[in-house]
Amino acid sequence: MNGIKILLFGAAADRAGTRETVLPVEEEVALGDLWPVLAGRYPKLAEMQHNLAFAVNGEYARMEDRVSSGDEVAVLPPVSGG
Amino acid sequence: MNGIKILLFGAAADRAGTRETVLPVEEEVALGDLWPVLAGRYPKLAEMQHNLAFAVNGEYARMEDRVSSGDEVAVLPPVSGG
Amino acid sequence: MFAIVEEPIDVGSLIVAAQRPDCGAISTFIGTTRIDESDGARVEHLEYEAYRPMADRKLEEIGAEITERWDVREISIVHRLGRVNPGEPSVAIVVAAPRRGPAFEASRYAIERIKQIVPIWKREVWSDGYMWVGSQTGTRSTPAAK
Amino acid sequence: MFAIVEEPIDVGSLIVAAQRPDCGAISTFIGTTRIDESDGARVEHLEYEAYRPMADRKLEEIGAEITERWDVREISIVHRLGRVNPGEPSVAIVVAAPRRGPAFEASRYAIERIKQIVPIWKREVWSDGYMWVGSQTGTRSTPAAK
Repeated sequence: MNGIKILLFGAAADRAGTRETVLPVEEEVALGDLWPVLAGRYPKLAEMQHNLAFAVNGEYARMEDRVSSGDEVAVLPPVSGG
Repeated sequence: MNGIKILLFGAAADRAGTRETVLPVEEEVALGDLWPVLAGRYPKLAEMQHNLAFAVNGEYARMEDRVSSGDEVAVLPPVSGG
Repeated sequence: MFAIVEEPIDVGSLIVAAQRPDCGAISTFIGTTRIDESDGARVEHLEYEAYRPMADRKLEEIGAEITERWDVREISIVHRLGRVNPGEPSVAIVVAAPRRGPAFEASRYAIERIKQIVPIWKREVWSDGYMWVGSQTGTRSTPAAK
Repeated sequence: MFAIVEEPIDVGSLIVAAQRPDCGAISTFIGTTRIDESDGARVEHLEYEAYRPMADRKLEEIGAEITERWDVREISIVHRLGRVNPGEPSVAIVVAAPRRGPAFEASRYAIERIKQIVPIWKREVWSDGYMWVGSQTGTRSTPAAK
Protein backbone atom coordinates (compact mmCIF):
# COMPACT_ATOMS: atom_id res chain seq x y z
CA MET A 1 0.00 0.00 0.00
CA ASN A 2 1.19 3.47 -0.82
CA GLY A 3 0.63 5.64 2.24
CA ILE A 4 -0.31 5.10 5.86
CA LYS A 5 -3.44 3.17 6.68
CA ILE A 6 -5.49 4.90 9.38
CA LEU A 7 -7.99 2.88 11.43
CA LEU A 8 -10.56 4.64 13.59
CA PHE A 9 -12.54 3.10 16.43
CA GLY A 10 -15.51 3.83 18.65
CA ALA A 11 -16.33 7.49 19.09
CA ALA A 12 -13.42 8.44 16.79
CA ALA A 13 -14.94 6.46 13.91
CA ASP A 14 -18.28 8.05 14.69
CA ARG A 15 -16.91 11.58 14.60
CA ALA A 16 -14.83 11.00 11.48
CA GLY A 17 -17.72 9.27 9.76
CA THR A 18 -15.40 6.50 8.63
CA ARG A 19 -13.55 3.53 10.12
CA GLU A 20 -10.60 3.56 7.74
CA THR A 21 -8.70 5.92 5.48
CA VAL A 22 -5.27 6.29 3.88
CA LEU A 23 -2.91 9.23 4.27
CA PRO A 24 -0.34 9.54 1.49
CA VAL A 25 3.17 10.17 2.82
CA GLU A 26 6.30 10.67 0.76
CA GLU A 27 8.87 9.95 3.44
CA GLU A 28 9.13 8.88 7.06
CA VAL A 29 7.34 11.36 9.35
CA ALA A 30 6.54 11.72 13.03
CA LEU A 31 3.18 10.33 14.13
CA GLY A 32 2.40 13.84 15.39
CA ASP A 33 2.77 15.21 11.86
CA LEU A 34 -0.21 13.17 10.74
CA TRP A 35 -2.57 14.76 13.21
CA PRO A 36 -3.06 18.16 11.46
CA VAL A 37 -3.91 16.30 8.26
CA LEU A 38 -6.47 14.09 10.02
CA ALA A 39 -7.89 16.99 12.01
CA GLY A 40 -8.26 19.03 8.84
CA ARG A 41 -10.01 16.21 7.06
CA TYR A 42 -12.36 15.40 10.00
CA PRO A 43 -13.15 18.55 12.00
CA LYS A 44 -15.43 16.72 14.45
CA LEU A 45 -12.60 14.31 15.21
CA ALA A 46 -10.34 17.27 15.96
CA GLU A 47 -12.59 18.23 18.88
CA MET A 48 -11.62 15.08 20.77
CA GLN A 49 -7.87 15.47 20.25
CA HIS A 50 -6.99 15.52 23.93
CA ASN A 51 -8.82 12.28 24.57
CA LEU A 52 -7.19 10.25 21.84
CA ALA A 53 -4.37 7.73 21.98
CA PHE A 54 -2.60 6.26 18.97
CA ALA A 55 -1.15 2.91 18.05
CA VAL A 56 1.35 2.13 15.31
CA ASN A 57 1.22 -1.40 13.95
CA GLY A 58 -0.75 -2.59 16.97
CA GLU A 59 1.26 -1.00 19.79
CA TYR A 60 0.67 2.24 21.70
CA ALA A 61 2.86 4.98 20.22
CA ARG A 62 3.94 8.51 21.09
CA MET A 63 3.62 11.55 18.86
CA GLU A 64 7.37 11.59 18.20
CA ASP A 65 7.46 7.98 16.97
CA ARG A 66 8.27 7.63 13.26
CA VAL A 67 5.86 6.19 10.69
CA SER A 68 6.19 5.59 7.01
CA SER A 69 4.30 4.17 4.06
CA GLY A 70 2.87 0.72 4.79
CA ASP A 71 2.44 1.34 8.53
CA GLU A 72 -0.95 1.00 10.21
CA VAL A 73 -1.97 3.80 12.57
CA ALA A 74 -4.98 3.35 14.87
CA VAL A 75 -6.89 6.26 16.39
CA LEU A 76 -8.04 5.16 19.83
CA PRO A 77 -10.62 6.97 21.97
CA PRO A 78 -10.56 6.25 25.72
CA VAL A 79 -10.94 2.49 26.02
CA SER A 80 -14.09 1.26 27.75
CA GLY A 81 -13.94 -2.51 27.80
CA GLY A 82 -15.05 -4.64 30.71
CA MET B 1 -34.54 -35.10 77.89
CA ASN B 2 -33.27 -35.04 81.42
CA GLY B 3 -29.92 -33.26 81.45
CA ILE B 4 -27.88 -31.25 78.97
CA LYS B 5 -27.09 -32.72 75.61
CA ILE B 6 -23.45 -32.20 74.65
CA LEU B 7 -22.43 -32.34 70.99
CA LEU B 8 -18.77 -32.57 70.03
CA PHE B 9 -17.29 -31.78 66.62
CA GLY B 10 -14.09 -32.21 64.66
CA ALA B 11 -10.96 -32.56 66.76
CA ALA B 12 -13.04 -32.30 69.95
CA ALA B 13 -15.07 -35.37 68.99
CA ASP B 14 -11.84 -37.12 68.10
CA ARG B 15 -10.23 -36.39 71.44
CA ALA B 16 -13.34 -37.23 73.45
CA GLY B 17 -13.87 -40.42 71.45
CA THR B 18 -17.55 -39.55 71.11
CA ARG B 19 -19.74 -37.10 69.20
CA GLU B 20 -22.49 -36.84 71.77
CA THR B 21 -23.11 -37.30 75.48
CA VAL B 22 -25.50 -36.11 78.19
CA LEU B 23 -24.57 -34.33 81.41
CA PRO B 24 -27.16 -34.62 84.16
CA VAL B 25 -27.91 -31.27 85.82
CA GLU B 26 -30.28 -30.67 88.69
CA GLU B 27 -30.73 -26.93 88.29
CA GLU B 28 -29.68 -24.07 86.05
CA VAL B 29 -25.89 -23.70 85.98
CA ALA B 30 -23.30 -21.57 84.25
CA LEU B 31 -21.89 -22.99 81.01
CA GLY B 32 -18.47 -22.74 82.66
CA ASP B 33 -19.56 -25.12 85.41
CA LEU B 34 -19.96 -27.92 82.86
CA TRP B 35 -16.36 -27.76 81.74
CA PRO B 36 -14.73 -29.50 84.76
CA VAL B 37 -17.20 -32.34 84.35
CA LEU B 38 -16.43 -32.73 80.64
CA ALA B 39 -12.70 -32.35 81.18
CA GLY B 40 -12.77 -34.98 83.89
CA ARG B 41 -14.67 -37.38 81.71
CA TYR B 42 -12.47 -36.80 78.62
CA PRO B 43 -8.88 -35.99 79.65
CA LYS B 44 -7.61 -35.65 76.09
CA LEU B 45 -10.34 -33.10 75.40
CA ALA B 46 -9.15 -31.11 78.41
CA GLU B 47 -5.81 -30.53 76.70
CA MET B 48 -7.42 -28.38 74.03
CA GLN B 49 -9.43 -26.24 76.47
CA HIS B 50 -7.94 -22.93 75.34
CA ASN B 51 -8.82 -23.60 71.72
CA LEU B 52 -12.47 -24.42 72.27
CA ALA B 53 -15.58 -22.32 71.78
CA PHE B 54 -19.06 -23.26 72.91
CA ALA B 55 -22.57 -22.84 71.58
CA VAL B 56 -25.82 -23.10 73.51
CA ASN B 57 -28.83 -24.03 71.42
CA GLY B 58 -27.03 -23.15 68.22
CA GLU B 59 -25.55 -19.77 69.18
CA TYR B 60 -22.06 -18.89 70.43
CA ALA B 61 -22.14 -18.58 74.23
CA ARG B 62 -19.87 -17.32 77.01
CA MET B 63 -18.82 -19.29 80.05
CA GLU B 64 -21.10 -17.22 82.31
CA ASP B 65 -24.22 -17.93 80.23
CA ARG B 66 -26.83 -20.09 82.03
CA VAL B 67 -27.85 -23.53 80.84
CA SER B 68 -30.37 -26.01 82.17
CA SER B 69 -31.87 -29.38 81.44
CA GLY B 70 -33.05 -29.69 77.84
CA ASP B 71 -30.46 -27.29 76.44
CA GLU B 72 -28.04 -28.35 73.72
CA VAL B 73 -24.39 -27.42 74.24
CA ALA B 74 -21.90 -27.77 71.36
CA VAL B 75 -18.15 -28.07 71.87
CA LEU B 76 -16.49 -26.29 68.95
CA PRO B 77 -12.82 -26.54 68.01
CA PRO B 78 -11.37 -23.74 65.86
CA VAL B 79 -13.55 -23.65 62.76
CA SER B 80 -11.82 -24.47 59.48
CA GLY B 81 -14.43 -24.22 56.74
CA GLY B 82 -13.78 -22.76 53.33
CA MET C 1 -29.15 -18.64 48.38
CA PHE C 2 -27.35 -20.09 51.38
CA ALA C 3 -26.87 -23.83 51.43
CA ILE C 4 -24.81 -26.63 52.89
CA VAL C 5 -24.75 -29.58 50.53
CA GLU C 6 -23.34 -33.07 50.24
CA GLU C 7 -22.98 -33.08 46.43
CA PRO C 8 -20.55 -31.31 44.09
CA ILE C 9 -21.28 -27.58 43.76
CA ASP C 10 -22.40 -26.38 40.33
CA VAL C 11 -20.77 -22.94 40.32
CA GLY C 12 -21.84 -22.16 36.76
CA SER C 13 -25.52 -22.29 37.59
CA LEU C 14 -25.01 -20.11 40.70
CA ILE C 15 -23.43 -17.50 38.44
CA VAL C 16 -26.20 -17.65 35.86
CA ALA C 17 -28.72 -17.20 38.67
CA ALA C 18 -26.85 -14.07 39.83
CA GLN C 19 -27.04 -12.29 36.45
CA ARG C 20 -29.34 -9.29 36.86
CA PRO C 21 -29.99 -6.25 34.71
CA ASP C 22 -29.50 -3.94 37.72
CA CYS C 23 -25.94 -5.25 38.32
CA GLY C 24 -22.72 -4.68 36.38
CA ALA C 25 -20.43 -6.98 38.35
CA ILE C 26 -20.36 -10.52 39.69
CA SER C 27 -17.47 -11.55 41.92
CA THR C 28 -17.05 -15.22 42.70
CA PHE C 29 -14.77 -17.02 45.11
CA ILE C 30 -14.32 -20.77 45.02
CA GLY C 31 -12.31 -22.66 47.60
CA THR C 32 -10.83 -25.86 46.18
CA THR C 33 -8.94 -28.79 47.70
CA ARG C 34 -5.21 -28.16 47.41
CA ILE C 35 -2.83 -31.07 47.62
CA ASP C 36 -0.03 -30.38 50.08
CA GLU C 37 2.96 -32.65 50.41
CA SER C 38 5.31 -33.15 53.36
CA ASP C 39 7.57 -35.87 54.73
CA GLY C 40 6.99 -37.98 51.64
CA ALA C 41 3.23 -38.02 52.23
CA ARG C 42 0.45 -36.15 50.47
CA VAL C 43 -3.12 -35.01 51.08
CA GLU C 44 -5.44 -37.41 49.30
CA HIS C 45 -8.69 -35.57 49.97
CA LEU C 46 -10.44 -33.30 52.47
CA GLU C 47 -13.36 -34.29 54.66
CA TYR C 48 -15.77 -31.63 55.97
CA GLU C 49 -18.30 -31.73 58.78
CA ALA C 50 -20.67 -29.07 60.16
CA TYR C 51 -22.77 -28.28 63.20
CA ARG C 52 -26.15 -27.84 61.66
CA PRO C 53 -28.45 -25.96 61.65
CA MET C 54 -26.13 -23.43 63.33
CA ALA C 55 -23.83 -23.47 60.29
CA ASP C 56 -26.75 -22.74 57.94
CA ARG C 57 -27.80 -19.80 60.09
CA LYS C 58 -24.26 -18.41 60.22
CA LEU C 59 -24.10 -18.39 56.40
CA GLU C 60 -27.31 -16.36 56.37
CA GLU C 61 -25.88 -14.01 58.99
CA ILE C 62 -22.86 -13.37 56.77
CA GLY C 63 -25.25 -12.56 53.94
CA ALA C 64 -27.07 -10.07 56.18
CA GLU C 65 -23.78 -8.47 57.28
CA ILE C 66 -22.85 -8.00 53.62
CA THR C 67 -26.11 -6.40 52.54
CA GLU C 68 -25.80 -4.02 55.50
CA ARG C 69 -22.29 -2.91 54.46
CA TRP C 70 -22.39 -2.89 50.65
CA ASP C 71 -24.81 -2.24 47.80
CA VAL C 72 -25.07 -5.86 46.75
CA ARG C 73 -28.16 -7.33 45.12
CA GLU C 74 -27.56 -11.08 45.12
CA ILE C 75 -25.45 -13.32 47.36
CA SER C 76 -25.09 -17.09 47.19
CA ILE C 77 -22.90 -19.07 49.55
CA VAL C 78 -22.79 -22.84 49.15
CA HIS C 79 -20.54 -25.02 51.30
CA ARG C 80 -20.01 -28.70 50.67
CA LEU C 81 -19.67 -31.40 53.35
CA GLY C 82 -18.15 -34.88 53.29
CA ARG C 83 -15.32 -35.93 51.04
CA VAL C 84 -13.96 -33.35 48.62
CA ASN C 85 -11.36 -34.56 46.13
CA PRO C 86 -8.30 -32.65 44.87
CA GLY C 87 -9.22 -29.61 42.78
CA GLU C 88 -12.93 -29.83 43.64
CA PRO C 89 -14.80 -26.85 45.12
CA SER C 90 -15.57 -27.02 48.84
CA VAL C 91 -17.18 -23.58 48.95
CA ALA C 92 -18.57 -21.16 46.37
CA ILE C 93 -19.44 -17.52 46.98
CA VAL C 94 -21.21 -15.50 44.28
CA VAL C 95 -21.95 -11.80 44.74
CA ALA C 96 -23.71 -9.56 42.22
CA ALA C 97 -23.57 -5.78 42.66
CA PRO C 98 -24.20 -2.69 40.55
CA ARG C 99 -20.46 -1.87 40.74
CA ARG C 100 -17.32 -3.97 40.91
CA GLY C 101 -15.69 -2.54 44.04
CA PRO C 102 -18.45 -3.70 46.39
CA ALA C 103 -18.70 -7.04 44.57
CA PHE C 104 -15.00 -7.78 45.15
CA GLU C 105 -15.03 -6.57 48.74
CA ALA C 106 -18.14 -8.50 49.65
CA SER C 107 -16.92 -11.82 48.26
CA ARG C 108 -13.59 -11.42 50.04
CA TYR C 109 -15.43 -10.56 53.26
CA ALA C 110 -17.65 -13.62 52.90
CA ILE C 111 -14.78 -16.11 52.75
CA GLU C 112 -12.95 -14.45 55.66
CA ARG C 113 -16.12 -14.55 57.78
CA ILE C 114 -16.80 -18.17 56.88
CA LYS C 115 -13.37 -19.00 58.24
CA GLN C 116 -14.14 -17.07 61.44
CA ILE C 117 -17.67 -17.92 62.48
CA VAL C 118 -19.24 -20.81 60.57
CA PRO C 119 -19.09 -24.09 62.54
CA ILE C 120 -17.58 -26.22 59.79
CA TRP C 121 -14.41 -28.27 60.21
CA LYS C 122 -12.14 -29.98 57.74
CA ARG C 123 -9.63 -32.70 58.15
CA GLU C 124 -6.88 -33.45 55.70
CA VAL C 125 -6.76 -37.13 54.84
CA TRP C 126 -3.11 -37.87 54.07
CA SER C 127 -1.61 -41.03 52.72
CA ASP C 128 -0.25 -41.64 56.26
CA GLY C 129 -3.14 -40.54 58.48
CA TYR C 130 -5.44 -37.58 58.98
CA MET C 131 -5.14 -34.17 60.62
CA TRP C 132 -7.87 -31.74 61.75
CA VAL C 133 -6.96 -28.37 60.27
CA GLY C 134 -6.45 -25.73 62.97
CA SER C 135 -6.45 -28.21 65.86
CA GLN C 136 -3.22 -30.22 65.45
CA THR C 137 -5.23 -33.33 66.23
CA GLY C 138 -5.11 -36.46 64.14
CA THR C 139 -3.43 -39.76 63.42
CA ARG C 140 -0.40 -38.61 61.44
CA SER C 141 2.86 -39.52 63.14
CA THR C 142 4.69 -36.58 61.55
CA PRO C 143 2.19 -33.74 61.53
CA ALA C 144 3.07 -31.00 59.09
CA ALA C 145 3.65 -27.62 60.71
CA LYS C 146 0.80 -25.48 59.46
CA MET D 1 -6.70 -18.83 27.97
CA PHE D 2 -7.12 -15.35 26.51
CA ALA D 3 -9.87 -14.85 23.99
CA ILE D 4 -12.11 -12.30 22.35
CA VAL D 5 -15.36 -13.90 21.26
CA GLU D 6 -18.61 -13.04 19.54
CA GLU D 7 -20.77 -15.59 21.40
CA PRO D 8 -22.05 -15.73 24.99
CA ILE D 9 -19.30 -16.59 27.50
CA ASP D 10 -19.65 -19.92 29.30
CA VAL D 11 -18.18 -18.95 32.67
CA GLY D 12 -18.93 -22.31 34.27
CA SER D 13 -16.64 -24.18 31.92
CA LEU D 14 -13.86 -21.62 32.40
CA ILE D 15 -14.08 -22.30 36.14
CA VAL D 16 -14.05 -26.07 35.73
CA ALA D 17 -10.96 -25.72 33.52
CA ALA D 18 -9.24 -23.71 36.29
CA GLN D 19 -9.68 -26.38 39.00
CA ARG D 20 -6.24 -27.73 39.82
CA PRO D 21 -4.94 -29.87 42.68
CA ASP D 22 -2.09 -27.40 43.31
CA CYS D 23 -4.53 -24.51 43.91
CA GLY D 24 -6.83 -23.76 46.84
CA ALA D 25 -8.59 -20.70 45.46
CA ILE D 26 -10.32 -19.54 42.31
CA SER D 27 -11.39 -15.91 42.05
CA THR D 28 -13.70 -14.94 39.23
CA PHE D 29 -14.87 -11.57 38.01
CA ILE D 30 -17.69 -11.18 35.53
CA GLY D 31 -18.71 -7.87 34.05
CA THR D 32 -22.38 -7.80 33.07
CA THR D 33 -24.58 -5.31 31.23
CA ARG D 34 -26.25 -3.03 33.75
CA ILE D 35 -29.37 -1.15 32.77
CA ASP D 36 -29.12 2.52 33.68
CA GLU D 37 -32.05 4.86 33.41
CA SER D 38 -32.12 8.62 32.97
CA ASP D 39 -34.46 11.25 31.55
CA GLY D 40 -37.16 8.66 31.04
CA ALA D 41 -34.91 6.55 28.80
CA ARG D 42 -33.11 3.31 29.49
CA VAL D 43 -30.13 1.32 28.23
CA GLU D 44 -31.44 -1.49 26.04
CA HIS D 45 -28.15 -3.25 25.41
CA LEU D 46 -24.41 -2.66 25.06
CA GLU D 47 -22.43 -2.99 21.86
CA TYR D 48 -18.68 -3.73 22.00
CA GLU D 49 -15.98 -3.37 19.37
CA ALA D 50 -12.23 -4.04 19.49
CA TYR D 51 -9.04 -3.24 17.65
CA ARG D 52 -7.74 -6.69 16.89
CA PRO D 53 -5.26 -8.29 17.09
CA MET D 54 -3.90 -5.58 19.41
CA ALA D 55 -6.68 -6.27 21.92
CA ASP D 56 -5.87 -10.00 21.98
CA ARG D 57 -2.21 -9.23 22.64
CA LYS D 58 -3.07 -6.80 25.43
CA LEU D 59 -5.09 -9.49 27.21
CA GLU D 60 -2.04 -11.77 27.05
CA GLU D 61 0.15 -8.95 28.37
CA ILE D 62 -2.14 -8.57 31.37
CA GLY D 63 -1.79 -12.29 32.00
CA ALA D 64 2.00 -11.96 31.89
CA GLU D 65 1.92 -8.99 34.28
CA ILE D 66 -0.13 -11.06 36.72
CA THR D 67 2.11 -14.13 36.69
CA GLU D 68 5.09 -11.82 37.29
CA ARG D 69 3.48 -10.26 40.36
CA TRP D 70 1.57 -13.13 42.01
CA ASP D 71 1.79 -16.87 42.50
CA VAL D 72 -1.06 -17.69 40.18
CA ARG D 73 -1.27 -20.95 38.23
CA GLU D 74 -4.12 -20.40 35.79
CA ILE D 75 -5.60 -17.26 34.23
CA SER D 76 -8.43 -17.00 31.73
CA ILE D 77 -9.71 -13.73 30.36
CA VAL D 78 -12.53 -13.81 27.83
CA HIS D 79 -14.09 -10.63 26.43
CA ARG D 80 -17.17 -10.60 24.28
CA LEU D 81 -17.82 -8.31 21.29
CA GLY D 82 -21.00 -7.23 19.57
CA ARG D 83 -24.36 -6.93 21.24
CA VAL D 84 -24.57 -7.86 24.92
CA ASN D 85 -28.02 -7.91 26.45
CA PRO D 86 -28.99 -6.82 29.99
CA GLY D 87 -27.51 -9.10 32.66
CA GLU D 88 -25.27 -10.96 30.21
CA PRO D 89 -21.51 -11.23 30.77
CA SER D 90 -19.30 -9.00 28.61
CA VAL D 91 -16.07 -10.13 30.26
CA ALA D 92 -15.04 -13.06 32.45
CA ILE D 93 -11.80 -13.33 34.42
CA VAL D 94 -10.89 -16.58 36.17
CA VAL D 95 -7.76 -16.87 38.30
CA ALA D 96 -6.60 -19.99 40.16
CA ALA D 97 -3.90 -19.70 42.82
CA PRO D 98 -2.57 -21.77 45.69
CA ARG D 99 -3.87 -19.13 48.16
CA ARG D 100 -6.85 -16.82 48.14
CA GLY D 101 -5.11 -13.46 48.65
CA PRO D 102 -3.24 -13.56 45.34
CA ALA D 103 -6.32 -14.96 43.56
CA PHE D 104 -8.46 -11.98 44.67
CA GLU D 105 -5.76 -9.41 43.96
CA ALA D 106 -4.98 -10.80 40.53
CA SER D 107 -8.59 -10.88 39.34
CA ARG D 108 -9.15 -7.34 40.55
CA TYR D 109 -5.95 -6.24 38.83
CA ALA D 110 -7.05 -7.90 35.60
CA ILE D 111 -10.31 -5.97 35.30
CA GLU D 112 -8.65 -2.66 36.19
CA ARG D 113 -5.96 -3.22 33.56
CA ILE D 114 -8.54 -4.22 30.94
CA LYS D 115 -10.21 -0.87 31.50
CA GLN D 116 -6.84 0.89 31.12
CA ILE D 117 -5.02 -0.69 28.20
CA VAL D 118 -7.14 -3.05 26.11
CA PRO D 119 -8.46 -1.39 22.93
CA ILE D 120 -12.10 -2.32 23.34
CA TRP D 121 -14.95 0.19 23.30
CA LYS D 122 -18.57 -0.03 24.31
CA ARG D 123 -21.53 2.04 23.43
CA GLU D 124 -24.73 2.11 25.39
CA VAL D 125 -27.72 1.71 23.13
CA TRP D 126 -30.55 3.62 24.82
CA SER D 127 -34.18 3.75 23.89
CA ASP D 128 -33.49 7.31 22.57
CA GLY D 129 -30.09 6.93 20.91
CA TYR D 130 -26.59 5.65 21.67
CA MET D 131 -23.61 6.94 23.62
CA TRP D 132 -19.94 5.86 23.47
CA VAL D 133 -18.90 5.26 27.06
CA GLY D 134 -16.00 7.49 28.10
CA SER D 135 -16.20 9.71 25.02
CA GLN D 136 -19.46 11.67 25.40
CA THR D 137 -20.13 11.00 21.74
CA GLY D 138 -23.37 9.64 20.42
CA THR D 139 -26.85 10.36 19.18
CA ARG D 140 -28.69 10.91 22.46
CA SER D 141 -30.13 14.38 22.73
CA THR D 142 -29.95 14.33 26.54
CA PRO D 143 -26.71 12.54 27.34
CA ALA D 144 -26.61 11.23 30.89
CA ALA D 145 -23.83 12.66 33.03
CA LYS D 146 -21.55 9.70 33.75
